[in-house]
Amino acid sequence: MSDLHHIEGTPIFDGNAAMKGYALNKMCFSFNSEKNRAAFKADEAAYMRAYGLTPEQTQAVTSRNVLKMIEAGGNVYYLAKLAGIFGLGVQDIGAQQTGMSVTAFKQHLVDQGV
Amino acid sequence: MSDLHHIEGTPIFDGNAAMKGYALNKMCFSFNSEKNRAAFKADEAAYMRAYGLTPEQTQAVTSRNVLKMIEAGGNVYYLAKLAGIFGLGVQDIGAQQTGMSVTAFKQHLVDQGV
Amino acid sequence: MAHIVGGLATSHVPSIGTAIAKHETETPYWKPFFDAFKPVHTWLDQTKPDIAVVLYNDHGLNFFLNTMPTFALGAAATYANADEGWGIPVLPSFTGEPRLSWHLANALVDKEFDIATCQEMLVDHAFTLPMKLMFPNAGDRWPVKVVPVSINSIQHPLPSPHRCWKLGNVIGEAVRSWKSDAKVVVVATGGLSHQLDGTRAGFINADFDRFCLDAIVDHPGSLVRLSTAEIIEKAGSQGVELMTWIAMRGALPNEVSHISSTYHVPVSNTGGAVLLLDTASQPSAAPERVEHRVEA
Amino acid sequence: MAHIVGGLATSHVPSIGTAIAKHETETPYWKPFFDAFKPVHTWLDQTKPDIAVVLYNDHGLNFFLNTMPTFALGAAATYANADEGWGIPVLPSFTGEPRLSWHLANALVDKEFDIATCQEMLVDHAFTLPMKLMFPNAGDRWPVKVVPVSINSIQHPLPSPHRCWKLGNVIGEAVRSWKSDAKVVVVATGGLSHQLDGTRAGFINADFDRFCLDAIVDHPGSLVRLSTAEIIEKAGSQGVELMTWIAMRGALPNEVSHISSTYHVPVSNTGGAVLLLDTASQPSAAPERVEHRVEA
Ligand SMILES: [Fe+3]
Ligand SMILES: [Fe+3]
Repeated sequence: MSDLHHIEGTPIFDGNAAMKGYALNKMCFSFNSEKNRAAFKADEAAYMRAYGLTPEQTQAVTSRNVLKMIEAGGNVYYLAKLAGIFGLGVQDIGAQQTGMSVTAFKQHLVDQGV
Repeated sequence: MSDLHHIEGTPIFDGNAAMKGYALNKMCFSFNSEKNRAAFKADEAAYMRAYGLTPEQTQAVTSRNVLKMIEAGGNVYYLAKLAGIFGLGVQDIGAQQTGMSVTAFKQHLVDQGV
Repeated sequence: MAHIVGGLATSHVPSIGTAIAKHETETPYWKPFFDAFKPVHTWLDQTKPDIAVVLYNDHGLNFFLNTMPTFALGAAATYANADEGWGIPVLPSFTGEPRLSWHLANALVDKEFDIATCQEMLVDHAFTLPMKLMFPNAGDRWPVKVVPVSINSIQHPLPSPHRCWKLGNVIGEAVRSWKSDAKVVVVATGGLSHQLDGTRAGFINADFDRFCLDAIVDHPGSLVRLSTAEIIEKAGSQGVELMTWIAMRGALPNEVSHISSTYHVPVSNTGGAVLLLDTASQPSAAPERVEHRVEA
Repeated sequence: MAHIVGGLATSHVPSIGTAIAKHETETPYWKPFFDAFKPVHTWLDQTKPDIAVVLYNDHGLNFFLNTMPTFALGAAATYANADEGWGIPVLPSFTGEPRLSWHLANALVDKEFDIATCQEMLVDHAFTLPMKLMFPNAGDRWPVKVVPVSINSIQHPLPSPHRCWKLGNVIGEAVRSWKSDAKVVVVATGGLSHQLDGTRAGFINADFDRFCLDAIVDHPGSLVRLSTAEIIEKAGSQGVELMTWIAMRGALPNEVSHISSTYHVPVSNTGGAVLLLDTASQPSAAPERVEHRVEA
């Protein structure tokens, strides 16, 4: 029997994460709208304040650090909308989280198709 | 065993009603906001058009006829918000639907407490 | 482990809010209903619950037909009341207990309850007025944290009374297995018989309501076995709010002490009822039973 | 009575939309995945389904954490796609079949599934891209009506694979009891193995994916018995989208004909898979099985 909370390198978006992350996730959800994406780009700090992000969340977003965003309660489905604003796709954020170059990360994906 | 659809004088808000009533109910749900209530009062016809009410629904609202609103797919919980705009409480709409005077309707409520 | 100290069930009609706002609680029409809360206040003073798990039904404040959950479990840090469109005063916000919410969510999904979790949720008069009746002097600092659970009473198909009973069972077990020393009161709001719509509008069934007030204490099975259609036939289309009482009773142990009950007709269009149960295994005394009828 | 003609399962990653928009479907990276739909197109031309019941998972377009249903059943007349924030083209709206939606709602609530009914609902790439793959030349007139069913894959606790299987069982029975001569295809979208978050991001498990592609046909029990934790361990945190495949299989009869399957790694970060099952009791021929691996 696997334990949900002890799978190596695998964050679980459960109630504990949700309780921490609501403001950050709500901000990311707002990025379904082009107007909101533009407002964020125009003034990141003001936009984050308007959504009441915690200092930890603000710092994680400012530093573009996906693992820190997750630690601060972010869920990857919502964070992907934020990453899109930074021009980062799922392979870019995969590379960042694993500490690989994007080229190495893509090769890693291919290598698993055996 | 009672049959949901054959209880005397008792509309059931099921899928069939819901399919008919969506526009009307959505309009009524908007009346949780004072601004929307004011907009409706200012121009009923325009407000109903904006919500895409059917001719049957528009006619029922215009004539303040609760039974017709229900026939047109309205649900009483949402309709109560509309009735409030007209200054009608649950005893007024009860009287209207049963064809009693409000005084007689209130007496009817009291009489059942035996 | 957390401890369920008792269960409270009450009607929740909006005009209760108007009566409070207009200082009409001592009028002949309202006094018997508000008096029903005197034994409740005494009991709350004695038991001092920390948390209220409130089973109620939203009337179109937080939920609309675009997304209508069968069972909606609050998992927010705070719950605000808001304008419902008919002018009753907006009451102060409530503090949630999201750790208990998530403990309940885990237990419910594990037992195959397909809840919606709600990390932001407005609570309507069906939630706020019973709280005001329980804690009339709370001002803007409610003395309990809350976990709201809304049961769909608007859009058919509605969950069956038996499903609501089992929901209560799982909530009760889960509260009792929660690692906390919190004292929890389970509150049900809704009913009893009433009907707002159709040519039978104004229907009240005092005999059935009295049967409910007895049955819910000692033989809830006789209510749990009813179909939704039977409840509507006997208690009116909005009488389905009885589901909240059934779920509350399902969360309590089999043996309860019946502290008090009041039946007062009519409260607005409704058979007004208040019932208090204590989970102490030995009844302390005969329950206080009160019956009132508004004189024409 | 309505008839389920078959089941289709496919991955649904957003970059499929980008590949279509940028006319990259014939590149070596993408061609094998798009080619997987050739037998699907042949089959759709032959069977001509009227309605698609689509089991998928919303990724934060229609549902947010404020109200997150475990199972959300579409009951709308039309379903629009919309901006999801990452720039893939918005596809034309879909026509619903609300009469079937309500028939399913009644059956599901009767069998104690606590669904949320959704009379207005945006459908995201997980719904739209599989439709585009099935009907690449549809333009803005999709040749089927739809009933979307979204399974919560974001907020734990998630429904168990067993619960999703039973959901499929009830949907299948309900479709077969619906008074209509409609032909219905059940579509699952999601998976197979992938993980977007954490230091294990990029995890793909081709062995497990191949096991899934086999098991889902003939011995789905071996998938249904897995816990959510086991699926995440074997298939990555987003591998839970396998729940949609399990629910789809649950809606089909035990005996199915395996028409085709393709496995192609990677499609974006995902083990890309397409599987087509027909409910005709006798397999017409050996299934067409294709395996592809993107060369570095
Ligand atoms: Fe009510
Ligand atoms: Fe996905």
